[in-house]
Amino acid sequence: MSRFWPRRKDDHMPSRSGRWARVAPLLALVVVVTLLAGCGPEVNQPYSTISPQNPKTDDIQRLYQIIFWASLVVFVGVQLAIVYVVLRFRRRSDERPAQVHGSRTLEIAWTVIPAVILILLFIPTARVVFDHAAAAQSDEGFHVNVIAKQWWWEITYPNIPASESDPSKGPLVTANEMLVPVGSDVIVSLEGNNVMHSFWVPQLSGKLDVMPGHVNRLHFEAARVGDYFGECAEYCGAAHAWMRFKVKIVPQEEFDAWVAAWRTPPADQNPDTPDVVDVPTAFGACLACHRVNGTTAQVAGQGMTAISGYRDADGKIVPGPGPNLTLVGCRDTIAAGLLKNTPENMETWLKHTDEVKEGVYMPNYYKQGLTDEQVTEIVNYLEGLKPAEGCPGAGLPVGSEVDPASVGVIPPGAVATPVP
Amino acid sequence: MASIAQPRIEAPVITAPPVEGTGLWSWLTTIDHKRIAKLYGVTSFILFLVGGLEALLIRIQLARPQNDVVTAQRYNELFTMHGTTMIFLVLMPLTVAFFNLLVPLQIGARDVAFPRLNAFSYWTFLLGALMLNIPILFALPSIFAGMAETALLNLFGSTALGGLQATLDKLPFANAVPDQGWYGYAPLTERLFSGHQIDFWAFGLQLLGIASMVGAFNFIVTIINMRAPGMTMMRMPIFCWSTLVTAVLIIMAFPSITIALFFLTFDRYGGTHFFNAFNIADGTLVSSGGDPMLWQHLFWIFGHPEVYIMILPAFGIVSEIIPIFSRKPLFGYAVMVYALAAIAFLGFGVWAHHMFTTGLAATPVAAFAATSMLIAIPTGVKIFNWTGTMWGGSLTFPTAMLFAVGLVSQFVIGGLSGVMHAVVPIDTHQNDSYFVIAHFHYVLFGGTLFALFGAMYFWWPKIYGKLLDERLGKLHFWLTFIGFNLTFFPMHFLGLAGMPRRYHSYSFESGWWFWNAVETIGALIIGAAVLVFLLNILRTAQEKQDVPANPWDAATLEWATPSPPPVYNFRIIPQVTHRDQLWHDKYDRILEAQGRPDAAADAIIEIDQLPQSSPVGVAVAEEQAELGNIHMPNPSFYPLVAAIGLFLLPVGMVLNNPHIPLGSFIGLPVITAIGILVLLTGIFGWSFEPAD
Amino acid sequence: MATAITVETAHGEGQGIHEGHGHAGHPPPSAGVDSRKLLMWLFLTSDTMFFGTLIATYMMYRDRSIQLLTPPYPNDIFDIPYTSVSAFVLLMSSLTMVLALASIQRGNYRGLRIWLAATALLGGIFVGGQVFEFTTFAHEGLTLSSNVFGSSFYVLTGFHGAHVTIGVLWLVALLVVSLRGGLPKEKAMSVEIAGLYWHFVDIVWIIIFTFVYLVPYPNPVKEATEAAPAAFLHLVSLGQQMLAALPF
Amino acid sequence: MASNVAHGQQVIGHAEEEHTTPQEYVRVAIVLAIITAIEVFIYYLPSARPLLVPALIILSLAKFAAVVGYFMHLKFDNRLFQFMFIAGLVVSLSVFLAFLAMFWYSTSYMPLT
Repeated sequence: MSRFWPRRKDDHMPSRSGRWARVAPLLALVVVVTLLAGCGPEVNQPYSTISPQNPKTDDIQRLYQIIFWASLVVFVGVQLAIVYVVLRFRRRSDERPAQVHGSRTLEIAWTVIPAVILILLFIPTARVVFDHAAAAQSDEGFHVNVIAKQWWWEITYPNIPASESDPSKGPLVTANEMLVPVGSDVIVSLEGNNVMHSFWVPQLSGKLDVMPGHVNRLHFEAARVGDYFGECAEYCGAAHAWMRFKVKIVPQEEFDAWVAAWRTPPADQNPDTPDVVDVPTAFGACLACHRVNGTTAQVAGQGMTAISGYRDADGKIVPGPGPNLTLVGCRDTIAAGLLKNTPENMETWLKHTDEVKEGVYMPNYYKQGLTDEQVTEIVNYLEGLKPAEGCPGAGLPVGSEVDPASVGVIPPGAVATPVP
Repeated sequence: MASIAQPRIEAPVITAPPVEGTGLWSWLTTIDHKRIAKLYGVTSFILFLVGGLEALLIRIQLARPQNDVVTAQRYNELFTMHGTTMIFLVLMPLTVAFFNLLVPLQIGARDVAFPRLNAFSYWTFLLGALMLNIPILFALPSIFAGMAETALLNLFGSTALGGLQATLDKLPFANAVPDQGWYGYAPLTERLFSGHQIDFWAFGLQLLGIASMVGAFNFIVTIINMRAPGMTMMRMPIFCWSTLVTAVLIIMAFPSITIALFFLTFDRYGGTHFFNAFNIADGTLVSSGGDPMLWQHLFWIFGHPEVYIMILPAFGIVSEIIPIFSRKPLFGYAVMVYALAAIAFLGFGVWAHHMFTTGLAATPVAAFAATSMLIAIPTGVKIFNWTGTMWGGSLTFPTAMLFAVGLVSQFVIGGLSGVMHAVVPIDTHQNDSYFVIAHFHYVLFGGTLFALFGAMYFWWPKIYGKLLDERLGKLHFWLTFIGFNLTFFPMHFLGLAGMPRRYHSYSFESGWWFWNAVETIGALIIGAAVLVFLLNILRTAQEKQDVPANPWDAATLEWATPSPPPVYNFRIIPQVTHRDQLWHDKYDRILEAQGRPDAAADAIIEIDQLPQSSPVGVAVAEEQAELGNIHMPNPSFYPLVAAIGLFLLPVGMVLNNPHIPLGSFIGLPVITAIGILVLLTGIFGWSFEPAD
Repeated sequence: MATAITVETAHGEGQGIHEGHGHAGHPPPSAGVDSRKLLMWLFLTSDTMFFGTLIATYMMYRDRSIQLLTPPYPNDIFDIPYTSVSAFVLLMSSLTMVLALASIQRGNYRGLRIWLAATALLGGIFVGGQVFEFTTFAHEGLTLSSNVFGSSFYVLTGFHGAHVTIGVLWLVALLVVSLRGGLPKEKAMSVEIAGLYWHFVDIVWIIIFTFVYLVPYPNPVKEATEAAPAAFLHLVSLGQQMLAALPF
Repeated sequence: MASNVAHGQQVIGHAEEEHTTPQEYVRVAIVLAIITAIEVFIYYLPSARPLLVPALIILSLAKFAAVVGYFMHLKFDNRLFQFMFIAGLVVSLSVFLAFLAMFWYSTSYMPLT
């Protein structure tokens, strides 16, 4: 050991205590950071990238472990070398040290060794890249189309029609909460018609950007039942931070129940028109942008041709269609993950829209003359948009609370089939 | 403008060496590379303080969940301006300040190849910086007023400042701060989704691009063509090599963003759709055929070399400082040069690694992963060579050396996280998360900024003829080091915990609050460190010091000149025989005199080829100086005129903005026409003005 | 704009070895080349990226308007014989330029002026032709905003036209200086540098003429889907298969 | 100057310009004109269609090389210029070929339908 420790050679060198005084701040920092890291609070991290919840994120985790330990070795090695050099070769005399100009052997060694390490790293990387890309291009699996808006997510199930009897009604559409049956291979087609966004559910998959003009496909396995938190990861304007969503992986029967509930019209608000289900009159102002399945609220645009908002030639903001509100009473959050879905929050949202979520394209009709009673009517109506027997997929465990160790490969045959 | 033309005074035979003029006019017309270096340095240091202030505001906003110190819009403006400022207005020009100061001195020249072009670079840079920063300077009062209002209300329940923020918000420009992020991804920058603030950014960057490119041309010519006799390329100080490679990167990388910004301007004003996949026609959405991917490709074809443009000069600086305080020559000089060239060349082949999550096909992704890993090799080689330089040396640790060793140690962290990003599946998690923020701050702060601080401590005598205080310097270093790690290391944890960048706020349930609070404390420590540095500058400025030519016993030619160097740098142009010339003169000659056989190769040295530092050389120099044939080029006013003309061209377009009173009234054509006129005056005056 | 500045400001600076600045303090250029000529070559090197970006963008959007079925299409717009004449004119201006240089190097000032004037004239004809071409195309419905073909075509050829225009102004300035006797044989470098710029503008047009005008476009509707280069795709998939065949 | 010799480089005056005479310039220009004519001719030749693109690429590169080599003197000029310009071309070509390959290879582009 003593060979590696600098030895006292003459009186020019600083005393040992003096040397320690110099190293002390560095050591103190190391201690502080280590302590902080060790004693950091045990918080629930629903967006954690290192608690994989399906085989795909498991792949990534394995790669991460390889490179993490490799990096740690290099990091510790280089830092120790620097500390050693700094302590060992301090100036002790005025004598000039040997004037070494270089070493061919060393140069070759520290070129070739990293190259070999990197090649070893590249091979598993490329394999995972190609595997994941191939999986996303598959036509099998459970397809979901996601259209990212400013600043919410429109979720469409292309293989699940909105109406069993009338195919012209198009696919089932919801917003900000994606339900998928457990065991399915989910293939998400990401589309956008405004600015860039990025779709990211850290526990289920890496992120993939929503690139206007392109359709990007992302694959993940719905391996375990649970609530998984997603977020927009590409800067997209004022409310970028409040563009969150959830992937709810539910048992097949709950998923079926949810689809059935979605297709069931809500209770009629107007007994005078028995053939159609009317929305309450106060909700009339909302019709331009919102749809509720099975009711007269069907005029708002949705899909790729509907843009959530933009600026016209004079720079004025033109609001556009918003989320489909069918079964909104069942959603955990409103305003794209900003507020918990409670009547009080819904009222706050309606009365203080742009203060709650800066930049939002939804107009504040309360400021433009909607009365308190009308707001209450809308709140009651929206909160009532849920099946009487309770919401399917409610009360799931939060994804990060599931034991990562128990994540396995999907058993063959467990792949869900879409509801006809 | 005709009055500008001054009659040429026939200079009489000069009998004394030229001296520098004084006064404002001499600064406006200066073409002396050392003065231009000072101008660059002071300007970018002030902008560093502005960018740092923006960073502090960002950190204060993020100190706790759902904080409302600034609004989302202001937050977006702050991070955009912080990024743009630190990259284009601090790190780049601060390195350019050192290029200007050192390159002519290190290669033994009296100035750069095109001194007036050099002045033009600076003025264009200054005006570009102005265009970028005018809006935020008008917005900062409103931000501070808002903070004061909130503080008064929360602490004392007082509304004494009521309405101040709202009033200040109405200032012209205050609502036109660029807010699209430093890489301005389309289509957010398009007219459909953003207002006029993008123009300040786009045109500001165009001006900065011109300044950088003109400067880069100048430095390449200078290094290739102005070296002192005997200074072969492989005898050149490594800092000059890093300058050369950086300049090559600049001239090859900037055209791409120049064109991209032109495309953007055409998109915003010309009705084209280069970056817009969709367009609103008669109220409906239609495909326009454009592609937002194009912006990303063009931006990163520039943007990745830009990263090396910022870090390679830092490598050069560290490669100069470490040998001096190890009293050993740089380990593996030739390999270090090749590594620089390799990094530069590979730097053009890795741009798509910024786009791994954009939906590129698997094959290009794998290819770019490979090149991105490859580039780690020459970078690693440099780290090892620095360690090799220190190994077996006789190390001392003044502040400059502390910062240099700090770079070697901190850059490793940034380098390793960089390799992690090359592993694509991991990058799909880390891209656009705080992990990336941690990565590039370790590279640009722990790398470039550490090197620049080290360079300031090291070369301060060559700038101001004084040495910065070492006690305060060490305090500065340790505060910076601790604050830096406390701020940026936890960002790795936040990235792993899934916190995306550019979130103006976050909820408690996300679990991110703890490390964010720690980071804010770290940022405040960095702020304190900067204050210590300012104090150091002020104290040093008041002191009277007599610094010798070579206080550090350094080896390169700039230390053969007095501190600070005279306007003509060298009385006679030195004759170079060795890489570490001054060490050779000081130490090896003694050995030669003792009859060492290995000295035979350069034993025959003509007296007039001696470097100025050697005793004989000085005598010869004084003799020659008496002959009075040092001739320096005249100061010129035209670079400034030309730069102002260039600046005026886009001003009309930028001012044509509903947020700016009178803006649309003055209108575009008038100012642009004035700009063209001024520009032509500058160019013609310049062309027909005698060079010296 | 960067172009204009760099080129013009390079004028009259540096330690031109022909200009007789034989100050004892100035060592000879260490690379043995004229600084201003070096500057021009560097500028041209950088300009390869400038035009590289423009041409690559055009190539990328080349067939997209046809795929999207948004007319006007290049096939309907381009007038190949007309543009061929333009291209020929610019090509010949390179000859006159090099003859102007040869003249000044031999001290033939009359020749210099004639050839400079001829070059500027040919350049002027080219720019005029381009203006006429643009107006014709605009008449046929192709504008900056009509489709991405229009956008990328006009911006690419427009930037080239701006380069030519600057070149013409530069040549005219040289001609004026020469007529006033300010361009002796020792200043041949000024002409040589202008020539380098001029020839570069010419070679850019050689590329544009081939890849923008001559390389054929797919037919709307019929060939629209066959635009991707199949051989390249094949090559890429080959690499993919090789990687997949690795034993580990 | 002794220093020049030490440099191993000589300051070159006008010596290199003598490599090419005006007659040769005219000859090069005639070749260029002929190549242009061939380009336009094969453009109109239906039977040349399959080989048109490679032929055009080769012909335009020949023109490019002729102008750079003879009119711009690169063939005879300082090796520094040759190195610089060719290196620049190589970087620029490789960057933009890779760039174009990524677009041509991209399958995800999808216009609004």
